[in-house]
Amino acid sequence: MVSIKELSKEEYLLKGHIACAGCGPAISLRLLFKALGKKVILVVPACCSSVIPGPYPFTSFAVPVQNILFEATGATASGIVAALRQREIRDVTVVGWAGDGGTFDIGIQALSGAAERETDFIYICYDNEAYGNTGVQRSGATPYGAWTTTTPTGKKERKKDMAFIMAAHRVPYVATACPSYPVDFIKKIRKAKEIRGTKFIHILAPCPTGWRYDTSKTVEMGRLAVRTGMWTLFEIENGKFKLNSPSDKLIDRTKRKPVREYLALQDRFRKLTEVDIEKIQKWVDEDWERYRKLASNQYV
Amino acid sequence: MLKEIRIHGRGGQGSVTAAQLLAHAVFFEGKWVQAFPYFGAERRGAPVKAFARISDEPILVHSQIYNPDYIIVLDPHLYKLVDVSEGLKKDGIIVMNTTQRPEETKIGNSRIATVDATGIAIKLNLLVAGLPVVNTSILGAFAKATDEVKLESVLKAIKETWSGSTGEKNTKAAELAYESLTKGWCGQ
Amino acid sequence: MSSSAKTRKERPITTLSYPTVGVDKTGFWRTFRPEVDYSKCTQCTLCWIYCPDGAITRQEDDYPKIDYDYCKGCGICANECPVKAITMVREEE
Amino acid sequence: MAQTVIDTANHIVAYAAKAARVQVIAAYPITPQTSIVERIAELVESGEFSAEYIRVESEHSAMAACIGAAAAGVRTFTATAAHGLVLMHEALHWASGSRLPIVMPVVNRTLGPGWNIWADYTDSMSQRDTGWIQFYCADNQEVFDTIIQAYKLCENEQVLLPVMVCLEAFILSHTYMPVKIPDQEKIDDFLPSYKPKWFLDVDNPFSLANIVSPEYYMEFRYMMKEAMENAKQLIPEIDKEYGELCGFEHGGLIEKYKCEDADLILLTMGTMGTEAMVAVDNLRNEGLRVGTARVRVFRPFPKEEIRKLAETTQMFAMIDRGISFGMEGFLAEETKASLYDQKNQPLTAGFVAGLGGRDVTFKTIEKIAKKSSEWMRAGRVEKETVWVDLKE
Repeated sequence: MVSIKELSKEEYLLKGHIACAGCGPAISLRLLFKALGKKVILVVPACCSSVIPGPYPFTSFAVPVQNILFEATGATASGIVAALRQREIRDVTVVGWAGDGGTFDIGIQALSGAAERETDFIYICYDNEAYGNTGVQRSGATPYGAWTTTTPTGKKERKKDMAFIMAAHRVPYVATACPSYPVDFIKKIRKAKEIRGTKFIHILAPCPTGWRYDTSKTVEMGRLAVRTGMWTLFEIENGKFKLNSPSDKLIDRTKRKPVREYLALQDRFRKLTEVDIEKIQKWVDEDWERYRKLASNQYV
Repeated sequence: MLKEIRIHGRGGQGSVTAAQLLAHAVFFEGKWVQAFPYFGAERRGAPVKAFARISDEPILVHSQIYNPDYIIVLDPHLYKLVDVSEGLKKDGIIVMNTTQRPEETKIGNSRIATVDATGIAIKLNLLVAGLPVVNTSILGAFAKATDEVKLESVLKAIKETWSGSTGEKNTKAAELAYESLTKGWCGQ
Repeated sequence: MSSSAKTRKERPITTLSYPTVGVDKTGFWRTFRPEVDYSKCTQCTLCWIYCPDGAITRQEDDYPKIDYDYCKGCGICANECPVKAITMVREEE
Repeated sequence: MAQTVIDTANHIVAYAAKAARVQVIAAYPITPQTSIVERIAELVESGEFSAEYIRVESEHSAMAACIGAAAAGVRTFTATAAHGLVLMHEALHWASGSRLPIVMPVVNRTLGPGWNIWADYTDSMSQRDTGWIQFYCADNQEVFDTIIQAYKLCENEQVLLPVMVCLEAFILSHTYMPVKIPDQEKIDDFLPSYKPKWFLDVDNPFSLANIVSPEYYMEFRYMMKEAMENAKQLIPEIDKEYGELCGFEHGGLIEKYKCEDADLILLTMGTMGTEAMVAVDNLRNEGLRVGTARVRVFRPFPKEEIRKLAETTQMFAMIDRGISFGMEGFLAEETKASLYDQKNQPLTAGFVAGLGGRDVTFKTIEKIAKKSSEWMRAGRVEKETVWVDLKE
């Protein structure tokens, strides 16, 4: 079991980093290091996390980091994994740490290739649902209806279902997580570390700058995403689907808060019409119908 | 005559917008203008700079500004982190958002005009994503402190940028700053 | 943290950066600061785990200690504290 | 024991990678490089070659994987051609800027459209500004030797820049020639195992390639410029040292043939270099004092050596298997640039020949030489650039 008080006090994302105040991805980075400690090599493409640690000659990361091209996380990780094998180093975990743009859009090819090659690494997508680093442009992970600087009247398409795309690669482990649930978050990363092959973890990392809510609400926003069913905590282990708490108690529609409660707190959804909100609620309910079936027969 | 202005602020405080607005306002008075940010990866909260040039002739230089005639400081704490007065011309003026009086400020010795732009923003409930908006009020203060631009040009620029209640609130803030500005000398 | 360039000799031949606490004095970013009322605090350490900046250290007795050199004043700790022991106060100058 | 094999340059590349004790290969197949990666796969899977071969899903990923592997401290290799090389362009800059000693044979194939799988230097020449060192080989022996020399060169702390070893599609890649493979012990003496000064290491954590402001960027680029100049000094020394140890030298930066007393020197590259030797012999029999200088290294460009040649000749004829649109042939324009402001300025004439795999025989080269010497005698070059054997 993981309890917060047992976690090490060591920090590998050092104080003084320049993430925006209230940054969800920054919390997620701290939790990543709480889970894995120092024996990690990070592969970071162009994204917020290539700016958060600050400029040369300093960095706020206290683990080795290879910053790399936007579309290459999966490929560069493969190179490092092969090199470590050649150097017979077995106790270091290679972690791809990429934003949603670098995962859903420009980097999906390298990720898919690495997964198909059963590369032994953990690929973590911290998803703040837009190209946050360059000022919040729309990505394949931006939800329907959300404002971004490139979708001023709200995105017209739905968010890509990345976890199931990766499950279709038959990778041994896929999981979703959220820093608002740190114990679940850390358990999944530690589980992934013990599994051989490509592990994909999709984190919803709320972002005050991009979602337009008050910086103090980041953790609350993640909780609300889960409580309304907009974000679901689950694992797909060797094709077997399993809901995690508290999502496992939300199959019954009445247990889920209406999506309106989540959407209303974020200015990026300010221009949603009633029709949009109903559409989003319908899609969430349809997803949950799928989760219910999967949870019962368990095979994706 | 070419005048150069450097604006210090934090990511999200609207330093670049301040430079743009200032250029817009001065343009109304028939002058040549230029406004540009310091090109860097601004992060909300991190120190940033923006620049403006105003002149009676076409402006030909595009390099950075090293010896400004005026310095605008949007954030009251920045001077502890960044040498905001670096390169200021001898008789240059600093316009700073602070609750301190000119002589209480500790930014070397130069002319300084102070105004509590944050206080004005909070009083008028002029906030964006929780951050007090200070870039419009500070331009009202700039007009009074330097006479390089008239207040009504600043108000016109604001109105053309934001319509309706946002425009109203921001023009009110600029007027309040114009009236409540205090001129004096830095306290060393 | 002065960022003076190292002398040419030591400078690496490519952008190679070493881990450093305080890349930026982010304590200056605040408009509001969290204040802890230790009489209410139940040492649950939630504020510590949720702080994006690791600016809250967990002391021996699990009481939180806020490092104001680096706290950005985001307010997450105050929002998440189950017993409302942390309140946000406007930063004076 | 040294042994001579008769094989295609592509297979020779695979044996060179094995001889260089490469540890990680990341490559994507592309005509006409394919049989390199096929042979490597056989060597790796037969256990003869104890390297990790990552079958990446694109050339962009091939170079990205090499960057990861090299940064993690192992000897790294890939190979590509034409569209594969230009797809790597972004990653080529990242590799050289990271100062990683990656060696990459490039099977020179032209760029479409239309689809054309045959030889010319359009691909590698379009990458001459990426900070990669570029060798151009004339035969399979040179291909083998240059790959070994390339690792010695790029792992030298004075250099630490990645290297392209270029060889023409089909004319070399698929042509069988005898190649002497030196003893492995000799190669190991010449090329000790790779000991990087810095690499990704959890016990000495640092970040590679994070943001660098205008305040620091330019100095890093200056160091790369210095590294290129260091390479220009080291290449001839390494070629000589390899020759003494393993028996073959290839002319250092420029391989000269009968240039000492030549009025006209044909500047050539790759297989055209040896073809030109035959033309030179024939022309010498006809009383024409002509020589050929094969530019073996294009980056760093050997301008000092070109200037030295200019001291003893009246005219250069530069033969380019490529064209920089809007200007001239690559070799032509850089040769002229090297001669500008120099005391000795021989006449120069540029010739574009053999694009897209069109055959360039010694007869063609003789025609070029005769036209050049006609202009030399007249003291005036009529056409700055001539496209050879162009259909009307």
